[in-house]
Amino acid sequence: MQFVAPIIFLGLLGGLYASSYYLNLKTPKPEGCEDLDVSCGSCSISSCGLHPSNKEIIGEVKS
Amino acid sequence: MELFSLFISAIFINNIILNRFLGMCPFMGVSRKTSSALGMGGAVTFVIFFSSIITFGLYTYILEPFNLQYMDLITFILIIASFVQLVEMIIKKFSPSLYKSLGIFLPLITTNCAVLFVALENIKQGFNFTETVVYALAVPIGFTLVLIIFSSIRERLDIADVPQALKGNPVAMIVAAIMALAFSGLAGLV
Amino acid sequence: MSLFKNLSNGIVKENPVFALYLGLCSVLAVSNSINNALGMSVAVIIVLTVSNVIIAAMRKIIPNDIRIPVYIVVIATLVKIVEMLMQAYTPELFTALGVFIPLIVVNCIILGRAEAYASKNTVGASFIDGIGMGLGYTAGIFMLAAIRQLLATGGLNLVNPFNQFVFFDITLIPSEFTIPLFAQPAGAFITFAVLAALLEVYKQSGSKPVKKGA
Amino acid sequence: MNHKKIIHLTLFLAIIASVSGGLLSFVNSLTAPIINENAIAAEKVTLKLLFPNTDDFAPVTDFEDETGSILSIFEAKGAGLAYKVSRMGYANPIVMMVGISNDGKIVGLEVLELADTPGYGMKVGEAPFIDSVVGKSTTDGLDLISGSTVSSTAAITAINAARTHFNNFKGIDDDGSGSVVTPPAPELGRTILLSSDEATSVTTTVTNEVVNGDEKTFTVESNGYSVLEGGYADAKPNVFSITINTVTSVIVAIEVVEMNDTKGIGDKVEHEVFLSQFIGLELEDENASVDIISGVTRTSISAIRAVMATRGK
Repeated sequence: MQFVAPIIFLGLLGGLYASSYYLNLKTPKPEGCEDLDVSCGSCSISSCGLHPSNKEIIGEVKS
Repeated sequence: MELFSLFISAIFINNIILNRFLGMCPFMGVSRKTSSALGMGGAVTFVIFFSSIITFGLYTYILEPFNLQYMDLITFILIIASFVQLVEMIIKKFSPSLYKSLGIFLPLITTNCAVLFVALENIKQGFNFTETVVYALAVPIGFTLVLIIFSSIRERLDIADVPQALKGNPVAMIVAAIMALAFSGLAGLV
Repeated sequence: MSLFKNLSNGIVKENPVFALYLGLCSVLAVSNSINNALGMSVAVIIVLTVSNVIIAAMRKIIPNDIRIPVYIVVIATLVKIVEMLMQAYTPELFTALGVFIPLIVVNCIILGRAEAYASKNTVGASFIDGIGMGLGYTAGIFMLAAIRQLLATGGLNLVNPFNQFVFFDITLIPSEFTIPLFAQPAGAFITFAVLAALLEVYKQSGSKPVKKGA
Repeated sequence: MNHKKIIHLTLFLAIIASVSGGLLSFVNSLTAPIINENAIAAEKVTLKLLFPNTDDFAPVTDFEDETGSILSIFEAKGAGLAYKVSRMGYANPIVMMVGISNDGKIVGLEVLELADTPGYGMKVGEAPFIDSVVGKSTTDGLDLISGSTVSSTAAITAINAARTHFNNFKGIDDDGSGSVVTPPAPELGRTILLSSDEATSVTTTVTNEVVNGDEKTFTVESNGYSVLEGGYADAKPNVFSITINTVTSVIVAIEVVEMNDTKGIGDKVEHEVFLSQFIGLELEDENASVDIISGVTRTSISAIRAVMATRGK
């Protein structure tokens, strides 16, 4: 039925994105690069990984 | 001949930043130093190039035959985002030096308008594979070119005495306006 | 904070367009005519409010580690639905806005608000915030579009996208005094810079935040 | 990194995504028909121009077209097919709608988008070109417009793409003559007297003479553009074969044996519109004259010189 194909297809893609996102989150940064400052100014795109508000999740990685 | 004119027009004439206003978010944010601009340009080129090929293949071999064209947006977004995450993970794991120069920009690119635009434009223009590859190479080159020029100007702006109200981003906008004027002069190139 | 304060805050002090420089991609590109600007604003408001509500409703069950992917999926679905509806019911507006409707997905405002506000507040507050931010976006893009269209074509017109009924079509500047530059990209940058600077001056002057846009 | 967490996260987003997939396909099933109608309604205005007495049009969705010029096809029930075609013109894409009736005739050509160089490219949108196309069958040749070759080639390639599809669709075998694009008749410009010194000043050598009855056929080498102007090392003269009636010294026939001037320009001299002017001219007649092809002066004069070289032989 025409509804089944998109459901399965997007389910797979969603799962792929979640797992890759999580795996990437958990891989520690190479040493010596922890405090790399990208010198991107105080832009307010809070969804960008480098935004101060997201700093604390990446911080967890050190555990 | 058409490929060459497509290449030149994507870089100079309808440049993605100055003519289509895409990629403005990183454009305003990252371009403080030329080195970071170069890094950003490299990362964007890498991502746009490969994600365009992946999304083109996906669209022609999966979405079109199964008549799922309406799913283009969400599929492209998920594919681009997953691709960026995987690339960042690989760079983190295997090459710290590459991470230093390119990897740190990757989180910024996932939600970048330019990447999604190129993926959608390849389908909208009905490009075949070679045209997609050429377009996916030309657009980021245009992006990087403008970013580098802009960052070198901006380094000098910080030391110039700009009126208080215009400090920071407004004056950057005015510089972008002048650059847009200059680039529109190239219109008759092709 | 009183709802009104929150609303006016979204439009003036923290105007997403001119203060936070969010959503620049669509604002500059679509602000060539007030029809396009308003059409885009309505689409952004719908997506913004509905996504804020959904994310606020689900904020408890969304695992913290994959916050952003969930927001992206929710917003992408909403944008595609709005796009399909626009393609069906307002075809002219749909062709005019072109690629910028799908690009709402990566519009920094929506993802930003979802992340910064909706994920931490109740559904009601998120809804109001969505409206506030949406109106801030509308005020920003409308002003930009009005100035650009007025200077470039010398007139303003408003057309109902559903049945092409023309609300008004006025020409204020005779055509030989119009500056076509403002229809082109360079004009968009200049107008934006001037308006951003004005907002800066207004904020620094420290006067009471009277609602400017209304 | 515990695996339970990854599975939980992956499942969570997979569920969200599949719910959104279902939602999208549901909304799509509602809006798709309306979008389809919009598409036809937008085209209907043009379709009505092509097929005035039909109002039942249906889009043909799956079609093969490797040239990539066919954007969409609509079937006018009981009347024929309409092709929306587009090719890159000189500066911008040209979009047209070609109407072909069921009996293989082009019934109409509507130019939808055309923004090429004014004066040249725009000729594709003007009546002479459109009239030259309308009425032709799906296998006839189409004439380029001299002066706007790029835009008219683009237009003709687009129309041919529509015709090739139509032929396969209807099973008409196209013997290929149709897709041959006949070169346009060159425009004639200045008139030059055969006896003018301009025509006789440069050395021209007669390399061969054949006599049959009271006619003589000369093979003449006459320096053209590439020798006189181009100056390339290996530039060779053009070779003409001219038949003269020795009694009346009237030119009976003229033909280009070897054209060595620039391709695309020099070879316009081979067009019978230019050569036919020589037939019947009397060599000795002082005011016999011929119109040279505008923009192709050197090569045209090389032809006149070849003719004059046969005088008195």
